Order: sequence, then structure tokens, then C-alpha cells
Amino acid sequence: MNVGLHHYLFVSFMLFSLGLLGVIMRRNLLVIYMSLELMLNAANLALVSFSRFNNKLDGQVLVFFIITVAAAEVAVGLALIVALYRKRQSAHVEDLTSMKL
Amino acid sequence: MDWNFIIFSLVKLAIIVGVVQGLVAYSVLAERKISAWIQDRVGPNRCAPPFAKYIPVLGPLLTRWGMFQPLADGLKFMFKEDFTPAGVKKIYFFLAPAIAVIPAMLTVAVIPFGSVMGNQKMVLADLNVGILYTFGIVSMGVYGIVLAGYAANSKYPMFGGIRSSAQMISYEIAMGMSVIPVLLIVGNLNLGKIISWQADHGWLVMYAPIAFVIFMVSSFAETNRTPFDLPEAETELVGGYHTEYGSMKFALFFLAEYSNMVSSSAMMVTLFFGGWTLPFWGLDHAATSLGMGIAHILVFLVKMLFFMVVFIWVRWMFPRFRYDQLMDLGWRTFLPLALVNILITALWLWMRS
Amino acid sequence: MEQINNLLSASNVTDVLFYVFAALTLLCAVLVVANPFSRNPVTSAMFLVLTIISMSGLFLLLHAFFLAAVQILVYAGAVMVLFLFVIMLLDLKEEQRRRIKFFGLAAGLVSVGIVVSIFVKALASVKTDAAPPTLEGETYALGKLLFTQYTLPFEIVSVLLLVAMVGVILLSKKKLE
Amino acid sequence: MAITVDRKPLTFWEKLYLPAIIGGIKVTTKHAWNTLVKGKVVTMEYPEQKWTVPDHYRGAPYLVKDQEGHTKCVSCQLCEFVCPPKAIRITPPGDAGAKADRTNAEKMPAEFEINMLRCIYCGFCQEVCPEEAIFLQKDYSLVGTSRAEMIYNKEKLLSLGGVSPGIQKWKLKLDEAKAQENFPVKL
Repeated sequence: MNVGLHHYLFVSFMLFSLGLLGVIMRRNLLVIYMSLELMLNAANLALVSFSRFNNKLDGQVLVFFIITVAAAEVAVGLALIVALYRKRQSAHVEDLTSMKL
Repeated sequence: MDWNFIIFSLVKLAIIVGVVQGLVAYSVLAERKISAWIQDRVGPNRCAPPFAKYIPVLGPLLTRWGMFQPLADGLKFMFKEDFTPAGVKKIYFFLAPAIAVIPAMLTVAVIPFGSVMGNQKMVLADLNVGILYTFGIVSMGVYGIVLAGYAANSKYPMFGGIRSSAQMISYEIAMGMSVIPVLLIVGNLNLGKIISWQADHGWLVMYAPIAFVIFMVSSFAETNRTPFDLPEAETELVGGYHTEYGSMKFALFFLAEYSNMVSSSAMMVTLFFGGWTLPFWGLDHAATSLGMGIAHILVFLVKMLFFMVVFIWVRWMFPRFRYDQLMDLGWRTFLPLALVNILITALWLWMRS
Repeated sequence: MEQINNLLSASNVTDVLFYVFAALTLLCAVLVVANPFSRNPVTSAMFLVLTIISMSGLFLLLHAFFLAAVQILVYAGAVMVLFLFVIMLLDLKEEQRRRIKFFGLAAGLVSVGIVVSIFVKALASVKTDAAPPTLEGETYALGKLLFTQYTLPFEIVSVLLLVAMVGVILLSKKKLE
Repeated sequence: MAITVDRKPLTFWEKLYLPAIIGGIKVTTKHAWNTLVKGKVVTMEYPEQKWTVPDHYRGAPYLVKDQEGHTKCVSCQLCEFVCPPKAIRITPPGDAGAKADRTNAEKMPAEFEINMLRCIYCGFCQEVCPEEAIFLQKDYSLVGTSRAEMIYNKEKLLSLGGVSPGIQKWKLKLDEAKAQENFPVKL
């Protein structure tokens, strides 16, 4: 039995749904953020496997960009979380429901 | 992938791990000896089994130079009580030393430590992305320290962990940037190719001296060695991340630090000093005989030992940087310098082509 | 001997490795999201690191060597260290177990269900009898593509990084003067 | 009010770190050369080479004998009283115990113990002793394999202490007595 595209896609899908589940279920802002990373990684995996099985490098270029953007996003997001924590002393989403700081 | 490949890989693996461990053990001794000489002392010179002094020529050397000291140190570490302080986060407390050691040992896998012996290449994994692999593994080295600091559940280790994570991320950038001129000049990420390029064109340290300086200083910072040993600063953090550790777990941190030293010296030799080649005596081409193969390995070891001595020497020569000075040096000196270096190298290459 | 050599043939080994890495990835991802033993954010972060490492193993199996290295270098080496740094800086306690709200649970299940349906539909259209792939994720080819066809996105991403950097510095200042 | 210390701005060469690095190399190399080649070391190899103790060194306290080999201690217990860490323990002879082995003293201790693990070498016992029977001598490395072994008894202290050189506290009085020829004790 050879491992083909659909195997990789299945793993990618599982990762994505796990990430989604994490975003919805968990309450800790940082863990939610990690789940988001998980979803991004699932997309990466799908793109790399598409690129491999279609014999085109464009997917990998896209993954490169995703990684870069994810790094920037994490930096900004974590800075936001730290700023929020300084104000509210909590990183729990249910304590952060009001729009006013 | 066949039988031969697996067997030879396992043999090479065993030899490399053995040699690195031996180097680590004896570099601890060298550290103590060199520090002693610099400070007008004698250093360890007692440790010897009773029969050692009856060996004809080597006897006095073995006893007077403390050649059995690493053995004694190892035994001491193993037989000390393995103490777990109350209130630590147990799982991470046990995992952290292992996590520290693994990346330190993994880096050696891609380094070509010799040319060929028979039909076997003297490198464990001849990766096409050798340098990137090394940087990836090196960047994992911070986890051991951070987790150790976190697990100890005490202030000083925590400070050590936080400091080390910030320091390592900062210097990784300077380190990565400093290598780019080398990659531009050679045009390949494979460490074996870089060495063969140097055999043809001369050592890269002559083409990219600034890159070498930045790389060397950054690798001091990455291995937490003395001008930048803030994560474990004894005088301010009472040992930093390994304050709460003892016995074999502490020894593992020691092992990780010295293995990191070994692998970064090996990287410096490979990237900037021609790896296993020497420009004379016909040592700059792949070996044709067994003797040549061994000579190549010896050349590599000698070059590496030189950098190990430099590592140790620097520790006893310079005082520790302050934290803001460290960050200042990393971000405001080395990063722009590395960028300018890349630009100049690119311009130079463009002019030549 | 012959049998063992057959067993070790390249395609077999990669298949086995795929299952190993895929299982590791999914197991660690489950432990990131829903760890029954601990709700400590550090544990989640460490399992995410493991997920990323095993995913870079999958990238290697897909011959994307450069991306595998970058994945470890950027994600495991920098991003996750940043996460750990923030967790340690904020000294987060374990997440309290609060009662799961029915609405949240229902919404979660519905959205996961939608994703499942999309996935099933997508998977049905995947060609399984494609020609054996020959593509290699070499650094050289990738770099060439990046600097010829994708120069504009590349530059935009670099500007994005700069903007992010400035933004983070602004955000992490204690007081805005 | 916080005091701000003026710092001179670094000169160009200081900013470059290079002279400092070269200076460091010079100093360390010089020391290493001196140690390795010239063999100048500041440390001693202890069990073989020993430190010559200065005259006024205060090492372990031992009991001394007088010129005739008699115990000088008269079991007055002043040293036991004054000892800050309570390292000295004296058992007086009691009514039935042995009297002094010298003629001009009434008694001597039945047992005299110094716990060398407790002793802090302060020298109070030497200072307080009216008979000049205890002296801090030059031993500084006392070792034993058990705690019990580190409690030195009278025999051990006397044998380690040796004969007190040149000090005979009662000599003057003896001479005076001899001169008056009414000294009560026969010599």
C-alpha cells in the first residue's frame, strides 16, 4: 500500500479540525493561539503535499510565506496578549469579554 | 537503503558519539587545567589509580596531568544522591536535562569530519540543507534551559530561563545572518560541498572574516559560554537554570554545554577553516588510501581542538557582559554588521560575475 | 537476507515513516488541544513543539527539505520559544475547569461538522492514481522561484515583517507618550 | 535621592573592544607561560609541601607538661567555663581521685577532653589558664574517621602538647622561697 496524496490530506484535515476544536473549546488565550498555529500548520502540510504530488514548487513558496506571516502574527499577537494581561491580570477569554479596556 | 548502509551508519554513529563524549570529558579537564595555568595554579594533578605511576614512560604524565580526573568526575556524578527538591514540576524537571542534551548531540550528525575511508564518506548524514539543519537543531537547544528554569519553580532558575530564551533568539539571528555571505560565495548549503569549495579556492575565513567573527561571538552566546553566560551567571543567579539540579541531571547540563562547544567548534572549522583539508601535503583532496583518510580526520580534530581551547581560553579572559550590553551587542552591532557584510559580499560577487 | 533487504526498500521505509510521523503529529496535536492529564499552557506549548517537529518529518518525506528545516528553525526554534517566554513572563496558572457552555459546544461541533463535509467532498475529487512524483524541494529551485516569479509577495512580506516589528515595539512599551 | 555617577563616554578604541581583547590575551598568556614554562605557581601541593606556620599562629589547643614531665593542669576548670563553644570538658579527680603528680599542686584532672569539632581556636583557654597548662599550638589539620575520634582525651592532649618550653610559672616564687628557706614543700 503506497502512501499518496489523500493520506497526507487526511492528516492535514485532522490537524485542522483539532485546531478548530481547540480554538472553540479552550479558554486560555495562549492555548487558543497555539491552536491557531496548529490550523496554519495543517494548511502548510496540505500545501506541501499538493506541491509534491502536482510536481510544482508554488505550494512550497506559499508555505514559505505562511511561515513568515505566522511568525509576524505570533509576535504581534503575543505582544497584544501581554498588553492585555497587564491591564486585566488574566489571559482567560471569559474575563476579557468587555470591549472597553 | 540496504544492510551495508545501516551497519556502517551505526558504526559511525557509535564512534562519533564515543569521540564526542570523550572530547567532552577531557575538555572539562582542559578547562580546569587552562584556568589553573592562567591563574598561576597547577590544576588537577592527583587523580590516578595506584598502578598508573608504574607505567614506564607515560606514568608521570598520567599521574601528574590528572588524566583520570574525568573518570573520577563521572563516577562522582553517578554516585551522588539524585535529589529532587520539593515543589518542582516533576515531569519537566526530569525531562529538561535530556532535552538539553539531545540537540547538543544531534548537531554533530551533519558535520563531515573526514573525507573518505574505503568507500565510506566520513559524515553521518550528507544533507543538502546541512547548515539549515544545524541552525534548526541549535535553535532547539534553548528548550532544555527554559524548561529547567521553569520546572525548578524558583526565582533564579526562572530568571536564567527567561534570559536564555531571549539571548538565544537574539543571537540566532546574528548567527544566521553571518553565515549568509558564506552561502553566497559557495552557492551551496551542503557542508561537504562547502569544504570542497574551500579546498579549491582557499579557506573562507579569508573571504569573509567579519562573518567569522560574528559567527564565533554568536556561538559563544549560543553555547552560554562566558562573555555571555548570563543564563547561568554564578555570581548573580547562583547558577541560573541549573541551580536546583544535582548529581547526574546536573552532569547532563554540563554534557550539553560542552557538546555544544564541540559542535560549534566543528561548525567553525567546517565553515571557515576548510574542514578536514589542509592546503599542503596533498591533503586537500578526498583520500585515496586509508592513511590519508586517518590523516584527514586528525587534521579536523586538531583544528577543532584549537577552537575548543579558544572557547576555554576566552572564558578565563573576559568578564561577563551586562544584560543590556549583551542585547545591545547582538541587535545594534552584530545584526547591522552582518547585514552590511551580506550586502558587500553580494556586491563583490556581482562585480566579479 | 533478501527479505530483509526487500523490507528495507525505500518505498516501504517511507511508508512506515509516514505512519509513524502522522501518528506522532496527530497524537501530539490532540495533547495540545485536549490534554486529559494537565491543563498547563507549558505542556500545550511543548506538545505543539513536538507536533511541529514530527510535521517537519512529514515535510522531509514529501522531499521539502528546505521547508522542513525552516519549519523547525522558525516555528520550533523561535515562535514556540516566544510562546514559552510569554507564558513564563505572565506566570500563567493552570487553566480552571469551567463548565462547558452548551452553545459553545454546539457551535464547535457544527463547525467541525462543516469542515468534515467540505473535506469529504474534497477528498472524493483527489486523484489517487497520479504519476509518481519527482519533485524535489531543493533550496536552489525554491529560492529561484521566490526571487523571480514571487518577488512582489516576497517584498510585501518583508514590509509586513517590518510593520509587525514596529507594532510589537509600540505595543510592548509600558506607557505611550 | 539617587546619585547618578558620570560615566566617561567610551573612546573609539574602547568601543571597538579590540585593544581590550589583545590586552586580555597578553595577560592570560603571560600568566600561563609563567606557570607552564617557568613553573611559577602561587599554590602549594598540600600534603607534600606544607605551609610554615607563623609564630603567633593559633592552632589546636593542647595540654603541656612542665620540664619534669608533670601535668601542669590543676583542674581549676576556668578554661571549661570560658570556652565559647563549650568544647572543653574537665572531670575533676574528686575526693578519692589521684592527686597531682607534681609536688607544688593539689590536684590534676581525672579526665580532660577537648572536642576538636567544636573548638574554634579562639585562644581564650590559653589566656585564662593560671597555670599556663594549655597552649594553642600549630596543628591546623585535624582529621579523624569518626566524631568520637575527634574528642581528644587527656593522654592524647598531653602527648601532642609536649613539654612547655621555657615557661615555669612558679620558678620565681620557688627562688624566693628557697632564699627564705621556709618553702613548705620539699623538692
